[in-house]
Amino acid sequence: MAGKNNKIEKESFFSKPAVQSITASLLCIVIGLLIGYIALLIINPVGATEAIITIIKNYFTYPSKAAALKYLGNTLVKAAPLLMCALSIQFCYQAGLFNIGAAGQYVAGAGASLYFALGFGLPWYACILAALVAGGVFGIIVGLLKAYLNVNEVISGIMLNWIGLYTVNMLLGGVKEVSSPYTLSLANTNPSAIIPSLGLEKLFSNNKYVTIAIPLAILIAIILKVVLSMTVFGYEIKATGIAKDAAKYSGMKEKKNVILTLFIGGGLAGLGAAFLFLTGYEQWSVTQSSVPGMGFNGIAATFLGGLDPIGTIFASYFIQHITSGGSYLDKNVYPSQISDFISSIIIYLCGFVLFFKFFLNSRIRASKEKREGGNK
Amino acid sequence: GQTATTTTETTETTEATQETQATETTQETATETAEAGDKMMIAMVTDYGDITDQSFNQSTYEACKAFAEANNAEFTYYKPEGDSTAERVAMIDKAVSDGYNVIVMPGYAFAEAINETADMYPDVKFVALDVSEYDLEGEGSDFNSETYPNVFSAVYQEELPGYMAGYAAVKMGYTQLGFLGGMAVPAVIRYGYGFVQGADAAAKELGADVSINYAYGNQFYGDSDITAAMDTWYQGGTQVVFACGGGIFTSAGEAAGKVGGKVIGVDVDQSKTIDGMFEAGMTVTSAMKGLQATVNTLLAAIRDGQWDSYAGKILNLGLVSGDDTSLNYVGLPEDTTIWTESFTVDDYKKLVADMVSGAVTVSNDTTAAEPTAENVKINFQGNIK
Amino acid sequence: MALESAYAIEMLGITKRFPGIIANDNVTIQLKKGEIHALLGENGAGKSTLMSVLFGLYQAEEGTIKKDGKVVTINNPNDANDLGIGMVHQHFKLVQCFTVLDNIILGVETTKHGFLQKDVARKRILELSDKYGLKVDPDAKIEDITVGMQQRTEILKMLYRENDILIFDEPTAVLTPAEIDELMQIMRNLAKEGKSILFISHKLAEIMSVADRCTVLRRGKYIGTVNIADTNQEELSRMMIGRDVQLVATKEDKTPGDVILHVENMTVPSKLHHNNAVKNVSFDVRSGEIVCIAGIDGNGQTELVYGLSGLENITSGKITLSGKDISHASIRERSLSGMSHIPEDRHKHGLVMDYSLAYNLVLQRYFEPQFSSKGFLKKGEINKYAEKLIDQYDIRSGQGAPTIARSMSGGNQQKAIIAREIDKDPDLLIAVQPTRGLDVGAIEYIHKQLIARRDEGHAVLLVSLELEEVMSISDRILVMYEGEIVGEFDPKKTTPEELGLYMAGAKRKEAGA
Amino acid sequence: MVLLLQYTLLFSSVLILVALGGCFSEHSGVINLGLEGIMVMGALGGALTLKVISPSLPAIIIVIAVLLASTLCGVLYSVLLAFACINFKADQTLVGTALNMLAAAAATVIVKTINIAENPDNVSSTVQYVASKKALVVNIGSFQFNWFMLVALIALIAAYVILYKTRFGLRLMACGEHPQAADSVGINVYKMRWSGVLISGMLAGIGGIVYITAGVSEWKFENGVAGFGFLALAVMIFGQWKPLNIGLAALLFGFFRALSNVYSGFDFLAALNIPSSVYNMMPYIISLAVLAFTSANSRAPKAEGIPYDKGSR
Ligand SMILES: Nc1ncnc2c1ncn2[C@@H]1O[C@H](COP(=O)(O)OP(=O)(O)OP(=O)(O)O)[C@@H](O)[C@H]1O
Ligand SMILES: Nc1ncnc2c1ncn2[C@@H]1O[C@H](COP(=O)(O)OP(=O)(O)OP(=O)(O)O)[C@@H](O)[C@H]1O
Ligand SMILES: [Mg+2]
Ligand SMILES: [Mg+2]
Repeated sequence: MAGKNNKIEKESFFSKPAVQSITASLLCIVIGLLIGYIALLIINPVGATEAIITIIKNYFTYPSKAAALKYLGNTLVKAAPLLMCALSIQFCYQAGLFNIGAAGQYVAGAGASLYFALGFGLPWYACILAALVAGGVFGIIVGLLKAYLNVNEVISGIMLNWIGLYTVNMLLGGVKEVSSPYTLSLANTNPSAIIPSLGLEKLFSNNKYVTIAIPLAILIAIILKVVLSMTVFGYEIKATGIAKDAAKYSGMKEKKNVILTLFIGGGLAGLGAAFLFLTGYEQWSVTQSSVPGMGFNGIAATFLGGLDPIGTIFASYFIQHITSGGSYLDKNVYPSQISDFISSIIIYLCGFVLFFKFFLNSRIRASKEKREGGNK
Repeated sequence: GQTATTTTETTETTEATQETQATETTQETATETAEAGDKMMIAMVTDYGDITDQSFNQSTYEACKAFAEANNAEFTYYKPEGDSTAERVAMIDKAVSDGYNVIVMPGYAFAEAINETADMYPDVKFVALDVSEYDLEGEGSDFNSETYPNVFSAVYQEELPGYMAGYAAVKMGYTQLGFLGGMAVPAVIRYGYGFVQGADAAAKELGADVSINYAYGNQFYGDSDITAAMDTWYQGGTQVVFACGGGIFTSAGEAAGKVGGKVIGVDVDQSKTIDGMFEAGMTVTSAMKGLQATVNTLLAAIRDGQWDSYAGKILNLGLVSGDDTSLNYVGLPEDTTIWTESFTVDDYKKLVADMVSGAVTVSNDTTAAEPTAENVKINFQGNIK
Repeated sequence: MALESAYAIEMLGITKRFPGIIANDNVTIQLKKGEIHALLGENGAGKSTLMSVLFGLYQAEEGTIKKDGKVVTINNPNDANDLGIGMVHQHFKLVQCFTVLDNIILGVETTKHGFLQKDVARKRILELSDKYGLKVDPDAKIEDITVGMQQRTEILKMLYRENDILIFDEPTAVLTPAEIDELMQIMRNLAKEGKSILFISHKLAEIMSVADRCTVLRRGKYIGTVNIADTNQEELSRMMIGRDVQLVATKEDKTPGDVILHVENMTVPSKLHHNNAVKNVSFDVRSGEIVCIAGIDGNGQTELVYGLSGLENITSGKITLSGKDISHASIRERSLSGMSHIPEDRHKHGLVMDYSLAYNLVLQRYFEPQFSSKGFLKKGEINKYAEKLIDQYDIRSGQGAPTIARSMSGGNQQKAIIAREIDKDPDLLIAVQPTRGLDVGAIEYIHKQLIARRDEGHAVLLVSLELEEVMSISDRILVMYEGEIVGEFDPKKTTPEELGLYMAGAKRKEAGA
Repeated sequence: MVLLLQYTLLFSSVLILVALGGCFSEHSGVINLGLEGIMVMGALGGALTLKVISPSLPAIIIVIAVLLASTLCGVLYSVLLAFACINFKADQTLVGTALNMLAAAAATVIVKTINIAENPDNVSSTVQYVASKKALVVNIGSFQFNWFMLVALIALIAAYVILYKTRFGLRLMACGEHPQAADSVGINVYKMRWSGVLISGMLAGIGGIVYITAGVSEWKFENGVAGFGFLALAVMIFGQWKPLNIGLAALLFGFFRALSNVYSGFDFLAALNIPSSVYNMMPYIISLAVLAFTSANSRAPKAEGIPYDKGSR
């Protein structure tokens, strides 16, 4: 009797969508790590266990607590822009758009924020705004092409990624160090452009890159969650995404919504760049010849996060965590790309999540029907 | 005023905690190091490229490794997660926390990282390559030996071997030259501008009609795009190309091979690599800088307890002797350069002597966006990619 | 040789379950050789499912299928084809960008050294089309031809495969009256040639006219099989619904009031060709009347409604609604000005299929203060409202308000749209083919709703292809032909025959006035 | 001039092969965004073959061996796409993107592992194949003919014939346009889609090796294939999913790509003094402009991107 009740409880527990998403994501992570471990074993069985532990430990490989905290800070600093890119992709995905152009919008945001900071010497909030607008404009181009000329957003996004890269390289060539390809250092040129930390850095052994960008990114994720699930705007965006014609029929401005969605998506990715470059963590190198991977990694975080803004917070952190962890591997034995390998396996596995949920649900239903049939 | 204050404050606060942190770290590792005696623990942190970039990182790595093997020292290398100071600092922290006490860092990009870590780890010896005073301290530098008492850095006067190569090429009778840089980073630019000055000087001497195609590949490896550009050069008449940056010579060599063109190597004597890959006699000469010698010297000094004579200094390495070229940190390889009657090994030695004596001067000013010359026509093409 | 069976196909005791529903519950149907056998049932009764089982698209959990008295297993359409079973699906299975010929040969191509032999196929197709009077152009692309010709292509597909058991799943739902007549004739010809036909339709008149026998299903269960000669429409509908159904709507006379919709010289461009789809059309709809636009599909009715509702911009002319000029107003403004629109394509326009029923029920009104405040949705209010409509309009669905629209039956999806549009209490209700594909019970319900609107003193504009519907519920009929209104009629003073002449363009008179 | 022609043909060959790959996959109904990744894996197979094969073998054998290896790797890798997207109905854009990232990481890991095994100091992701690469080309005067140009031409003609003249092509396209219709006439949609994806794996795999051997004799796999797979997608769309149009589009794109590298050989272009960044952006800007004009009535296979589910109607 008790056993039966238990089973029912368990079933209803697993029939909750949130629980299913989390289970699925965890499963992806576990399988991904397992495959990564197998790869490590194949490369060199002797240090494989230690290597996978190193990846998982990331900053815990530092013996002192202070150092660990500091590098937890670094991981968070990089997780914030990743989260923003992921949110960008996610927001657009809700509206039925695959925003692979987030990578280029991120680049645009980097270009604008750094140019406003270094070229115009403006304070951080102005630079952040500039990044948002620049990313947004890149998004809008995709949106306009999509809404009025029916250009597939994936393709135009990819093209704009490259166009953005070359444009930003040219633009930032004006504010680079004289004898290096890096943009001028914010701390030396215009410290007012550095996002304030409001004392937050004290929690992370005074890691100077830790700023309010991190809590801001989380806040934005929560806001997006609210917007999508509880507001009129979210209702419209999702309707436009699922059924463009029905949205139009009901009087929504579906073209405007597509463009607006991509503007917001682009803005989010642009903000992401500001959240990294305006901490001074990284300087833009104007000789970059490939689009930074942040936007693409955002895809991973989005799907691993179960297409939910809150889930994406954790997913972004996780992906950054193992990526950073990869840099502590013994490079004489294991390539650091093992981390990328593991994260891409995880994204690949995310493709199976829908099927997994479907499978789970039909199992739950089948066993329920059986039970009900038995009760008859 | 304002700016300076803020910066100092930040540094102070950071220092405070970092010191505690450093002490903790050293305490924990102390036991280990004690057991190993005063064993040298050498760690190299790579620049963004990896240790097989056929150039900078690779030479440094090989030198360190060879030294460590010969001297029974511990050696490993770290590669930062990305191209940023924060990530370079992370690797230095990691190396120190792993117990390494000599950190070798190739590349001007390490300046900021040194800034952040040097005084945190006063007992660790930092050996930097290519990091200049200005990289570290900026324009208004008042650098002295106390600024970074545990740091040594070597900067090379790449413009000198660049000059030699350019001068030699024109003297050897080549009139249509090419300069293919990797990325436009300081060292590459210095090589390039030196190359142009050398060719310019020789053209003036000979009264020859010389032209130079000048471009950067914007990457340190060759691919079909760059080969296409090189094909255009060689098939358009270019006779020799100074392939200046890591693996980018593959494109130059590929294109040269089709029309019997020539290549000039960089950093180390690349004749074996390039000729081996394409055809014997392709490499006219190489513009070299003594990375490995520097690394060897420094590591040996540390081993022999002579670190103090280097600590705190930034040396601008170039020519030291007009007589014995083997003592110099920069130059052309005497054995493998394909000397000609119009430019013999003795001509080369005379050139070196003149440079040492000051009879020949080479400017190291790289502030201009494009190289200029009076007697040579420069066809500047910017970045190929 | 075993004993010849009288039945071409027997499906005995078929049970087919879908998650949560038994679509066919121990159903038996026996098809005699050379007969036309109708299959009748409400929406969702399981007709398509039963046919899909026969055609090998689904596998039944229980039951047997016999062909010529021998038990057969049909695991896929190939098996069905090998047994000579062919099917014209409710939604045509034609590749739009292929030619008629390509579609016909697809799956049974003749090849030589791996290359297609299209000339051989073309010859055979032309022969077949001659023999059965199925006119098609083998080299025309499907996307360029009429629905009728598409259907002939589907029929040729079966004949090309030498099928002798032909299944027609609701073949007439998409056809014009003339095309329906033509199809009926073709079916009779086919039966005469010895083919056995299974025919699904909701239109009792068609069944009465063409079928020999009829099997009725209700909620997945077998109700019975009757000889058409021994029955009538009333009995059939009673078998199907389980109660008496009023087949012809009744309404009281009413004098129309003020002009609600006024259309003056409206012109709407076409998406398909360079001509205008609607040319210089003028008419009025008054309060308390149902005006019906009749006409053969493709004569500009769709675009007329697009122009009125704002889905398409008009190029010239003027539209006023209750005195307000809405010629260039947005869709939303028109909706707020008192226009409701039951769209022709309920899946494409009418519903966000992956939204819940509750969300769909506020699709036109989610932004109103009743359902949102300060940009936030009032989910509680929305649900309460949905429950109210579900109750009031008897919308049936699995889980009530949270049911995803996609999982509802077509009839109930339509009910939801009607509930939503009527509950807005519009001055003008535009209903485009609101009963298409629905069973008689659902049709009765919808007609009642439309008439109730009229009786409450509102204006209704009905666009319908079905003359019977037009004749029975409208107060005034406008016939459209090639984008123009070619005649205005009082249903009491005209006949379907007269309307037919106008619809075909054989006659015209000036409208309005 | 000769150089412009040579590189135009070379870049076009890559684009033709990869775009045709995309074309087969999309005609079967599966969007293949993973072309870039498949190229990398194909390139890896080909490069490793070139590395180990004896350069003294007859050229034709080397060419065939490389083609086979690239095909095999491309096909095997595309199995990942087919499996996830066809059998498990995964989001095709997601899986394609994952495959791109995975290929870059996996190829690097594989090459590094091989290199370290051979020489502990060699932690590079570079594969060298100087000697055997010579077998791939024939010098005709100053024009350097590459056997892969011929392969691309053959692929182009074959693709046209297969798609429009054979039973397989008709069925394949039916699956991309209206899989339910195909299913109802007894065509196994899953099987056709698998074929489409595997063919795209084969073609993109070959495209990968053509790309990396087009200019140099070694390849650093960390660098991937620099967006060529995506460019090929643009070519495919520009070519409206039709082989012959794809051929023309590839020539156009290849021309601009080549021009951006050899423009300095043309005095009037060199005199214009256009920043090289502009030349570099050119193919992308042109793609975008072209797509803007051609997409309005795009003839993309109707059912592409939608997983086929036997049950749904
Ligand atoms: N693939 C499916 N999965 C789940 N349920 C299904 C599926 N196909 C049909 N059903 C359900 O089975 C029942 C019978 O559907 P079916 O399509 O056979 O009805 P029908 O009699 O053809 O209706 P209509 O007159 O509307 O065409 C319906 O309740 C429907 O919702
Ligand atoms: N995969 C499915 N899961 C659940 N229900 C389904 C599925 N496929 C179809 N149905 C349901 O089966 C029923 C019959 O579908 P069908 O395609 O015949 O539409 P219909 O109800 O006849 O509508 P229409 O009037 O547009 O023809 C519908 O209720 C539909 O919602
Ligand atoms: Mg049906
Ligand atoms: Mg129906």
